[in-house]
Amino acid sequence: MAETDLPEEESLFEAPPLGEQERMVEAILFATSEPVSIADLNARMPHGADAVRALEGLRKRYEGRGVNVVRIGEAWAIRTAPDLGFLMQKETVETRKLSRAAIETLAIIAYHQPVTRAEIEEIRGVSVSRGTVDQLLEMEWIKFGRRRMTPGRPVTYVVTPGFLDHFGLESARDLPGLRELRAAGLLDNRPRPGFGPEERADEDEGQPDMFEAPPDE
Amino acid sequence: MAETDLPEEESLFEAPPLGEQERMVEAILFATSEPVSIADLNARMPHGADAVRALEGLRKRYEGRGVNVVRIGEAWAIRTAPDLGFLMQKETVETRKLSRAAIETLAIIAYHQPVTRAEIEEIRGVSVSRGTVDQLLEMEWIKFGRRRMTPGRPVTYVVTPGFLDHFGLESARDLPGLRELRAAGLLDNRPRPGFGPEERADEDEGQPDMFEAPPDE
Amino acid sequence: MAEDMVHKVVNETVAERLAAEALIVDVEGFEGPLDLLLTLSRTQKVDLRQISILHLAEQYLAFVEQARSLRIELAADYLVMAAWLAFLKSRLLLPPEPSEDGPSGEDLAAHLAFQLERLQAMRDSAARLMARDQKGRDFFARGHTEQVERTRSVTYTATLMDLMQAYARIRTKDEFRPFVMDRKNLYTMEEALDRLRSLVGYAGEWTDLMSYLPDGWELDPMRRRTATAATFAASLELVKAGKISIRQPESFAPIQIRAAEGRDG
Repeated sequence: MAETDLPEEESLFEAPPLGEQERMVEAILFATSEPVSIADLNARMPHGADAVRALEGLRKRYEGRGVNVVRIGEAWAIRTAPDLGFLMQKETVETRKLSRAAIETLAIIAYHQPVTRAEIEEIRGVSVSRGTVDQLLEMEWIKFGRRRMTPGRPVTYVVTPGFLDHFGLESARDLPGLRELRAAGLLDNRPRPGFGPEERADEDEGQPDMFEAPPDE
Repeated sequence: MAETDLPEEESLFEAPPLGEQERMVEAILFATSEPVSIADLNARMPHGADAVRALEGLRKRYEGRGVNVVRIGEAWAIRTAPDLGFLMQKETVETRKLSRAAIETLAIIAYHQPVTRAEIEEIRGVSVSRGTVDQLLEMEWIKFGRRRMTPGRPVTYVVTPGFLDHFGLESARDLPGLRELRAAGLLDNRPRPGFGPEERADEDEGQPDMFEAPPDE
Repeated sequence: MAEDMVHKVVNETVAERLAAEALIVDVEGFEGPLDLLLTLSRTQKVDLRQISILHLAEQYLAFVEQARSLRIELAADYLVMAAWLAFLKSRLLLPPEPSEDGPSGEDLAAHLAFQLERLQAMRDSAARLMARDQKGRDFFARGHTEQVERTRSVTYTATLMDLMQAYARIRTKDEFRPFVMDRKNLYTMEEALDRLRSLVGYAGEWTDLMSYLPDGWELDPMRRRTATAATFAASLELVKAGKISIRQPESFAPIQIRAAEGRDG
């Protein structure tokens, strides 16, 4: 567009209003990964625009905000306000693989939910430590489901939306079934008979009463 | 995460003033290029902060500016104003040209989601190549949805938050012309006369081969 | 979309060329029979809702005929569609046989019209979608992203594959399973010793070892087994300590114990 090298006042094309120039500088500084020099700004903006004035206005506008317009050497950039640096610290966290006990417990809950602790132990063939369940609860991958309407009214566990989100599932029903696991070579034997999730809702060590069954979702 | 139901003023820790919360949200959104969910914002801000309210204020503040606060599904991001795209040639990344088949398939998934491959083929009247779907999956514009509760339990496809982000949509409900299409009945799954919705694949009275259900995946 | 299709001149003679021009010959340019039908329907120059399906069927059949005469090979699905349209045409033209059931010609025609309208609507929608402002072309994300500082907090993660493998492992019997005592059904030797010690002092006469099993444990086979083993082991322990005597009259006969003579037990 800017085909002429004429000085501003003689330009045939009128420069955009200052407010518009500020918007332009704002967008360029936002989208560019490196700080941008005045010369670069002027080159990218329409003919007649004045990056220095627009920058000055923009800098004032961002004073005291969560991000500021800052000068870095001969160039300009938008950066987080220094006092908010603490917000940028929490994010990275060390990730570790879940223990085998935890992943097995989680898998059983996902496939058999709602499931009681006694049922989990029956399926795993070993007892489930309190810590394993607590860890999964704390990660918000499992939560308490309805109590089973059987003697002792044991609590059940179900998976959470956070679990589905992590594993990219729309619902727990989308987990591959045993047949598909077998087809994928992950499973060889036939399931043990008599494993209906409802069939053995009886023995449980009685869940602590402090866990109230949450309303159904 | 606002884990308590206590009113703000009863919290042991006083939440920062709303203006301060706005600064925080502003800083976090500026620092990341991906949309940030409300839950993430609340998790990173001090206890008692209310990201939703802060976002509302921030969004207003950026109305008409060079960058805007936009909603993408359940998350939020800052994006440059679309009218300033011409300034950004430098930043433009050449995106792969999508084939006509891919574009149509994408549109069908967006407007009919969740939709099975057989339904896409029924609408287009041709079979959908594996490569087309793979390409859209790889671009992370579509993903697997719930399985359909019909015989064979076919997988369905839905669009992703990345799709919404790319096309500047708040949600799939904001697709252009969606309401009109629905009102015109063009999004109905209308079975062929004389064919129940389920038995379509086996009856064969003049049924062109191209409409046959593909093998399940 | 049909506009940018290549119109291929296939033949040399004027007559044939004229005939060819009446049709869009390049089948390669079509995405299936429905797409071809949609293109043909445009020649009727009416709204898709007003389209004459009968006329459209005739156009399609004429197209297929023409393609044949030009020795253009048509994919099978085009021929299947032709057969179906010929059937539809006959249904539309002939009065329905009273004995015949199944959908009427009108129903089938209406559905085809619906399919065409729906395909057109999706094409239009796709075009509108692609005409939207797009990220990286019309609007942009943050170019500079801030490194988030590393703080030591541990989060645990797992993949879907881990989950499925774990489940498959559990449901597979031949997998190694850590040895764990079944505590509820286990009677330990310590327990048996305690019990025997307190009871055996009263056993002046030979008594069956099995009578020393804890109450109730003799009913369940698994519990009886563990209680028997523990009690037997405990009895040997007490023999070793000189507290009791033990005997078995013959193989597989009941084992008997009694308090050792001359001892305080």
